[in-house]
Amino acid sequence: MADAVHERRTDYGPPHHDQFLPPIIKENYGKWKYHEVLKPGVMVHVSHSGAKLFTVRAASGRLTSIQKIRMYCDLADKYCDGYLRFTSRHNVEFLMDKQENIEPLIADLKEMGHPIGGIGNSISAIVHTQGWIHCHSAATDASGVVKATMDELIEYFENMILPGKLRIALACCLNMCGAVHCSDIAILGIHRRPPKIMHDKVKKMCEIPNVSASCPTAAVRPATVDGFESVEIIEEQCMFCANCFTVCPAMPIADPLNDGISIWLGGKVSNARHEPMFSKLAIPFLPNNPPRWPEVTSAIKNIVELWAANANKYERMGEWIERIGWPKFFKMSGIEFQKEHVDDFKHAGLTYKRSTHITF
Amino acid sequence: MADAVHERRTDYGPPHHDQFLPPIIKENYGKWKYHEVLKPGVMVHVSHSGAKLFTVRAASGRLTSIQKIRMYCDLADKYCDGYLRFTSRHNVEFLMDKQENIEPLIADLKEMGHPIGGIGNSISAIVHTQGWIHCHSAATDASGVVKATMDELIEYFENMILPGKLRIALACCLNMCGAVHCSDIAILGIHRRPPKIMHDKVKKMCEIPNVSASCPTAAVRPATVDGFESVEIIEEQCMFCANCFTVCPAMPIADPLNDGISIWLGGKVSNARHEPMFSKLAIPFLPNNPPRWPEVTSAIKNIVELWAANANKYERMGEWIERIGWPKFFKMSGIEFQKEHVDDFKHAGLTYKRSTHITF
Amino acid sequence: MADAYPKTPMLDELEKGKWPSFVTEIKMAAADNPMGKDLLGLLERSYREKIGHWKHGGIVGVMGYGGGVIGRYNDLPDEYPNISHFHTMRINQPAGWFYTTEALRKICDIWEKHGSGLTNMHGSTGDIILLGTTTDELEPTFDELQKINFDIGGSGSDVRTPSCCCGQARCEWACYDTMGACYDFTMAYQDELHRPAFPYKFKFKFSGCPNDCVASIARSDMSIIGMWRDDIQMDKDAIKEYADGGMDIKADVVDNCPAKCMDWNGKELTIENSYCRHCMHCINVMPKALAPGKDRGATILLGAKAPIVEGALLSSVIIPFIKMEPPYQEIKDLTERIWDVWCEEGKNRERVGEFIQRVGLGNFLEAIEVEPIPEMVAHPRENPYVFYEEYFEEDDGSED
Amino acid sequence: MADAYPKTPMLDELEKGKWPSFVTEIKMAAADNPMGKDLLGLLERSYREKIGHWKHGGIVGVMGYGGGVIGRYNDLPDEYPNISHFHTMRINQPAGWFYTTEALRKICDIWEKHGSGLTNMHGSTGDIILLGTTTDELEPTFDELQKINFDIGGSGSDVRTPSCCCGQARCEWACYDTMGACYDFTMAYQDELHRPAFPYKFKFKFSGCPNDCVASIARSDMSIIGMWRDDIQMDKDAIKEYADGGMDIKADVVDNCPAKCMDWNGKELTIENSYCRHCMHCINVMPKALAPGKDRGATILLGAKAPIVEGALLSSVIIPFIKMEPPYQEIKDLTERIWDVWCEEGKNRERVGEFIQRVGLGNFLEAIEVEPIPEMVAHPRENPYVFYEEYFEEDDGSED
Ligand code: SRM
Ligand code: SRM
Ligand code: SRM
Ligand code: SRM
Ligand code: SF4
Ligand code: SF4
Ligand code: SF4
Ligand code: SF4
Ligand code: SF4
Ligand code: SF4
Ligand code: SF4
Ligand code: SF4
Repeated sequence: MADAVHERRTDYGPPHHDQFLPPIIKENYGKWKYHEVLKPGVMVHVSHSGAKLFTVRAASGRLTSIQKIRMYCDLADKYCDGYLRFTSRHNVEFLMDKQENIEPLIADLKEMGHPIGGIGNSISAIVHTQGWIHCHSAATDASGVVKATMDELIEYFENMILPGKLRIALACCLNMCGAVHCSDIAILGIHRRPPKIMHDKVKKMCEIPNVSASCPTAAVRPATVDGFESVEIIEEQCMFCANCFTVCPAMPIADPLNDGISIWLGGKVSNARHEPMFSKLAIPFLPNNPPRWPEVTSAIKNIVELWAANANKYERMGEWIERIGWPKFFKMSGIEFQKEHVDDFKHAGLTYKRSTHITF
Repeated sequence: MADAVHERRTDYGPPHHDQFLPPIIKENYGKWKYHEVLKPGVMVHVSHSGAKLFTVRAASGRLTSIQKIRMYCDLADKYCDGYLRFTSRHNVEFLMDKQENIEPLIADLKEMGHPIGGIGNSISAIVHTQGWIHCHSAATDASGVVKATMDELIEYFENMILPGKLRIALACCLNMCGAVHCSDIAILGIHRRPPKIMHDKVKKMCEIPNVSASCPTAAVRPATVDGFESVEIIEEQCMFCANCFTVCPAMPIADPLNDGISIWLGGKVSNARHEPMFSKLAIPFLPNNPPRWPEVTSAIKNIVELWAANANKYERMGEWIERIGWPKFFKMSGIEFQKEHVDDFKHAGLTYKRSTHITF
Repeated sequence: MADAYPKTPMLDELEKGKWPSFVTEIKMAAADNPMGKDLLGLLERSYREKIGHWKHGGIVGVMGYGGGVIGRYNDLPDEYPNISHFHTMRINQPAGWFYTTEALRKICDIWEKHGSGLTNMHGSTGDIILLGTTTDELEPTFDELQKINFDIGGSGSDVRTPSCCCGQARCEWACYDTMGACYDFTMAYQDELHRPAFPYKFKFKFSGCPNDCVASIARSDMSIIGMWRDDIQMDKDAIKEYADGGMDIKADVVDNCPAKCMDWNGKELTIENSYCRHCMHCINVMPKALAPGKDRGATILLGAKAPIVEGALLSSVIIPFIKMEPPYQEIKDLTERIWDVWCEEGKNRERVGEFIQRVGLGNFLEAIEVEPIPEMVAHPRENPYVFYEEYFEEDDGSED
Repeated sequence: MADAYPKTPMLDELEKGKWPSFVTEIKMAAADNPMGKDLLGLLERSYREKIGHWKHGGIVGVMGYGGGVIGRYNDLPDEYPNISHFHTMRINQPAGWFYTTEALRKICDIWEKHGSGLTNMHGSTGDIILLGTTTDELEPTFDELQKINFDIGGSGSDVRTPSCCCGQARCEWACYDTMGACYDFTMAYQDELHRPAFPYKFKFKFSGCPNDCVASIARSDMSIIGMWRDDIQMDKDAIKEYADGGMDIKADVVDNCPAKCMDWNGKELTIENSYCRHCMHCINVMPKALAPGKDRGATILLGAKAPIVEGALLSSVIIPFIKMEPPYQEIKDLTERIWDVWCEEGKNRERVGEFIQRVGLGNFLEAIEVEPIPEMVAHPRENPYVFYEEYFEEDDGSED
């Protein structure tokens, strides 16, 4: 019962994690010796003390109802003494010291519709964003594209048959909340048409100098249109980043005819072997084709399979392409190379091919 | 005898090289099969026809008197049927089909003071520029520094005891006529004080708008000084490139107190193994100390010997440093790392260390 | 119950297939909650029209907090009145995303009563995202969250909710206590987290080793990544076991070492540790045989962000190695010096990484009183445009 | 004779040591020529004062030519009157720097009569540099050069004197006739070489293979580098000889292949040629056993230059492979299209490389009518700021 007169606190911060750690973790905190992947989605961590902690990782759609959370809780109560966690890629992990609980737990999870996997050399869940579920900025949906893509790639989540880890991320606009810029495969919602300006509203809703300043290419200039103090956009200078819209709601950029998806490849985050890398543009535009975005899912599947068939063991997407060279990749994948691939932003010159290291 | 009334021709171009090729080359043009380095400075090229062409490469100071050229000619007449050539690094090469001529030729060359070498895994002649011999822009001399440096490194010219080729170049100012920007070791003359402006002459000698426009950092601005239409320099924005001086002689930048030399490392041109690379700043400043620039020559010798002792076979300077990392290089060489090493020009951000690939 | 939902032929397609369906989740919530029903309707409409129906958010929030709530209104409120307001609350997750079922159930109960019943577990910054409620429900929700000790996370130009990998809780490679440090920093900067006062957002992420399982180097303004500086620990018997077990140590391990500092003679593995780049690869491949050294701490890096406005950045090294011991005073002092300089000189909406790019790393270091060291750069400058800061004058022997 | 020289205690130090001494050269010339003596005096003074004594050059030249002479005056003409003028003439060298002694002697004779008797063999662009004469002697010198068929080289905003490696004259790796091509281009562009009409200088350099022995990729606006596109030629017996001779083929060759496309099983060397990057390393190490393929031509690259103003550039690929057959029409057509666009839109003192950087490679390609291909880039863009050029309008089905 809400007590109306309890003291109102602020800034007390999150609950301390200690209270959420299962006893085996508390006892072996910082004492883990090694781990082994027992089978797809299942691993054991062994402590210097000899204790063994088993983890079962289950797929999550991230967008989760409280009903589903309660179902997870039921399972955690049944098999894991009431403990569970989520991962940095939004999967759910069940932690237990009883090896015999693994199989019944997996059976229950599968029954609930949650595949097991994502550990080791596999594809894990797609880090993603809000899309049409919640964001005003989206050039595509997030959850729908993710669902359709993961359905297509499910065998690579449930098995460990890839050369290395493959990380996919999706962001529904150039703000890149999914931080897709360093992913093996990035799915990026893009606009392709300059914002439409609601001239009667600009002055009321926005600070005109801020709006001009927000444009990375200085395409937005103050102007009086139809008698309204407003702004104009030099269309040839617009590259559709939507930064002006972020600053000024009177400049909507979303456009069903021209919004869509671009695909980026070869980024990574870990320092394993190669230093972290940004993803690079592979496919400049694919249409928004709900509900299952077949052009997107099949393009991704082709790329995954090309990599799987040709990369060396441990070679992430970007490491593989760097070894064989991008021309070779374009040839092998059949993706058409276009003007859009050629960088023209600040450091463009450094991306030109400044050697004769060429393949034929 | 000059004939005063002969027809004045222009644009006839250089003489065709055919007339300058020894018969063995003409006969085997495009038919060479392989070569072998017989000993330092001496190699043989073998043709598919079986013909053998011997080359002896002798050091040159590049600045050559006509007296010396005639001495070369005497030797070429004596041993090479009147043919010789120069290399892209300004050494002189004697070409012959008679193997027995090699030793007497070498003896004569040495007698003349021209060491033999520069072929294979050695240090060849230093590509360089005019310096105080002929250029108005010089921050240091060229020929003197080169002579002093090569005296110090002579054993590496006369022997093949290095891991790979080592190419040194010198430019006496940032115009970099020696194209030092891609050398294993680059010796670069630098100014460190803003130009002094001769306010009474600027307007007369120069186009003020061109002068302002010439400055990469926009440090030069039109200004009236002491009643003269002239320019002023915002000193904190000046990085001493001398581009304004190139455009306007009334802004001399050379300054005995502050001019000197910087040392750059790890560039390469060839595509062998690693793609071509730019040289990177190793030592921001060494004083001009004529006639023998001991600080410069000893710094270079130390670097050469560090590389020679630690690089793998075939590893050029830049490849070696890339493998071990620059922090390690600074540690091993004892060179102090300073603010000057940190890039702050256009693409500076890309030179920051964006990974945890760190050595201790 | 099913007929309570609006008709969603397109969304229904997304209930097919093996991956868990968000549509099913929404339907589960919608069964008890009118917000879910309207959300289904609106989303189906977006699918049909290929455009979102959310307006630019207004400023809504919870008393005493300057962030943590993302205001959201749809542009067809008459047709979808239950989600005419549909604000999101960002709730600071426990470090490492560990929960008891008890705590989770309490959150569910609150959200059942005060919100849509939909969540993201979790948002991509790491928060628990309570997805969708009305302005009126914000205070009551917070009121209940207080009682179960869950506080609000960041949004706007403030410290964002820090996050961390599970680290020593479950990982043998954690070079420091990521969860402890994450909690400590979160508590230390409650004010900065809850009251936006910076030029722009500032994110902390803590990873226990260079595998960087929270992507801190790509996604946080300050990345704290576990590191060791002594020799890699080796268990020779375990190496032998791997070899006997059929691992091709030359091909799988040695040839993939970016430092080329390993050797395998068929019997013995040797590492020239002074050249090791701490990439983790060899350790990743042979977890039973190799482990990070014993002298452990972290590397601190600065400045990662997404592309808007000046292009995406990765964090870059500011401290190659530092011991990680509470209260982490040296790192906090550094952080605060950085904030001071950035708040003073940073432009509006300029992330700290962009700020460094603009003023130059050298100048930035001077301002935050840190000496430049070679570990901070991939390589020294290539261009000769050096701003030497002093010169000799004729009349004095000293530098200007 | 020695006492005819001015006192040069500092320069004299540079007559010691094993490397050929330029001071000795100047003294040799000075023995017969007062210019040399004054040069010694002035240079000694520069050594003492640590500063040059040359003034910004004025415009001097030879009738009918807009370049090829670098005017030079010293700033102490009263003290060093013999070099008060000290202009340099750039003489177009024969391709590959091959000479007969007869030709060289004739040049010497001319320079004995009309100049300082000092030269650079050669300048760093490749010219024969006749170092130092007076304005009055320029025409007479040229007059005599005409008779021996040596013409003037480039300077200023024109085509600069092209240069090339010795190529097929002496090298087994030359993938085309560098000397022939260099001569052909030099002759084809005599007008452009002698009459500055560009925004800035334009350099051609021709190397016979990717070893690039004239540093064309670093030093020329158009770099023409030999290339093959079929398989590397292999002589199995010769490989065996190398192996028997003690070469560690795995360590020396295979492990250094940047494409990782070679394999050595202890007996046989295999190359996966479709991955070969044409770096030359394996061929360099085993010249008797390996050779470039038979389908030979060149890669054309654009845009190298020194740092002034926008930073140094390396050339980048514009044509990955082209057959090199006289009259090289396709390359010349391309060159002329490039010149047209650059002359039209380039800024004053903007090299073609800088021009491409400014307008963007994509736009530049469009202007010169070349299709973009992946070989032109090291990798596709990393930033999402794409200028899509068309969009659909509501009222039409077609693109705008
Ligand atoms: C659970 C989680 C941390 C957490 O606190 O939540 C985690 C846990 C582990 N990671 Fe990770 N990683 C987790 C996200 C990441 C991320 C971040 C991301 O994906 O956004 C990365 C960086 C990815 C990248 O580079 O783009 C990451 C890169 C690695 C790597 C390096 C792999 C590589 O070759 O590049 C390893 C080492 C390995 O797998 O050999 C690793 C290894 C591991 C180990 C084996 C560590 C251990 O001994 O416990 C853990 C299980 C491995 C697995 O999933 O295969 N983990 N790991 C995250 C699981 C996310 C998920 O649900 O899939
Ligand atoms: C004569 C000359 C060409 C000319 O027409 O003048 C020439 C001639 C040869 N070069 Fe070169 N190179 C010549 C300048 C260059 C340059 C340009 C420069 O130094 O400015 C380079 C690029 C340097 C760089 O990368 O910075 C160059 C990079 C090479 C390489 C690649 C070496 C590497 O590992 O990076 C080889 C291959 C080798 O040596 O294994 C090579 C190989 C050769 C061979 C073996 C080719 C052959 O079969 O004839 C010739 C003799 C080798 C030698 O000198 O060791 N040549 N060579 C030039 C001699 C200059 C001198 O006097 O020293
Ligand atoms: C909810 C979340 C996406 C998600 O579904 O998970 C999100 C959602 C929004 N982000 Fe974000 N960002 C979210 C994580 C990120 C991340 C990832 C991260 O933190 O690891 C990034 C990339 C890393 C970074 O910080 O650069 C990110 C980079 C942005 C940017 C670009 C910032 C930049 O400097 O480039 C913007 C635009 C802005 O700030 O102007 C942005 C703006 C937004 C706004 C507030 C839209 C706007 O323009 O005002 C979105 C609100 C959506 C909504 O209606 O709920 N969001 N945003 C993530 C926060 C959840 C959480 O608290 O856990
Ligand atoms: C003579 C020579 C140096 C030498 O001793 O060898 C030389 C000498 C001069 N160069 Fe150079 N450059 C010479 C080859 C180069 C090269 C190397 C090359 O061609 O391979 C470069 C670098 C490559 C390039 O073109 O970028 C070069 C890049 C420059 C620059 C910078 C140009 C740029 O775009 O960055 C300048 C300054 C300018 O043009 O404003 C310059 C300007 C000059 C001037 C004309 C000085 C000036 O500011 O007006 C020098 C005249 C010196 C004199 O008094 O004789 N010189 N210059 C070389 C020409 C000899 C020849 O014809 O064979
Ligand atoms: S990526 Fe863009 S559209 Fe998607 S949640 Fe972030 S700001 Fe919104
Ligand atoms: S969308 Fe981006 S590029 Fe286009 S006008 Fe707006 S801010 Fe400028
Ligand atoms: S590098 Fe500078 S000083 Fe030297 S010759 Fe060239 S322009 Fe003159
Ligand atoms: S020297 Fe260079 S930076 Fe300094 S004022 Fe002149 S042009 Fe500008
Ligand atoms: S970052 Fe390192 S310590 Fe943290 S979970 Fe990943 S592998 Fe373990
Ligand atoms: S951690 Fe990486 S760099 Fe260090 S030895 Fe292992 S593989 Fe090599
Ligand atoms: S560039 Fe190639 S062809 Fe020309 S000399 Fe050098 S190695 Fe021979
Ligand atoms: S030429 Fe270079 S890339 Fe090609 S096979 Fe030989 S070493 Fe490898």
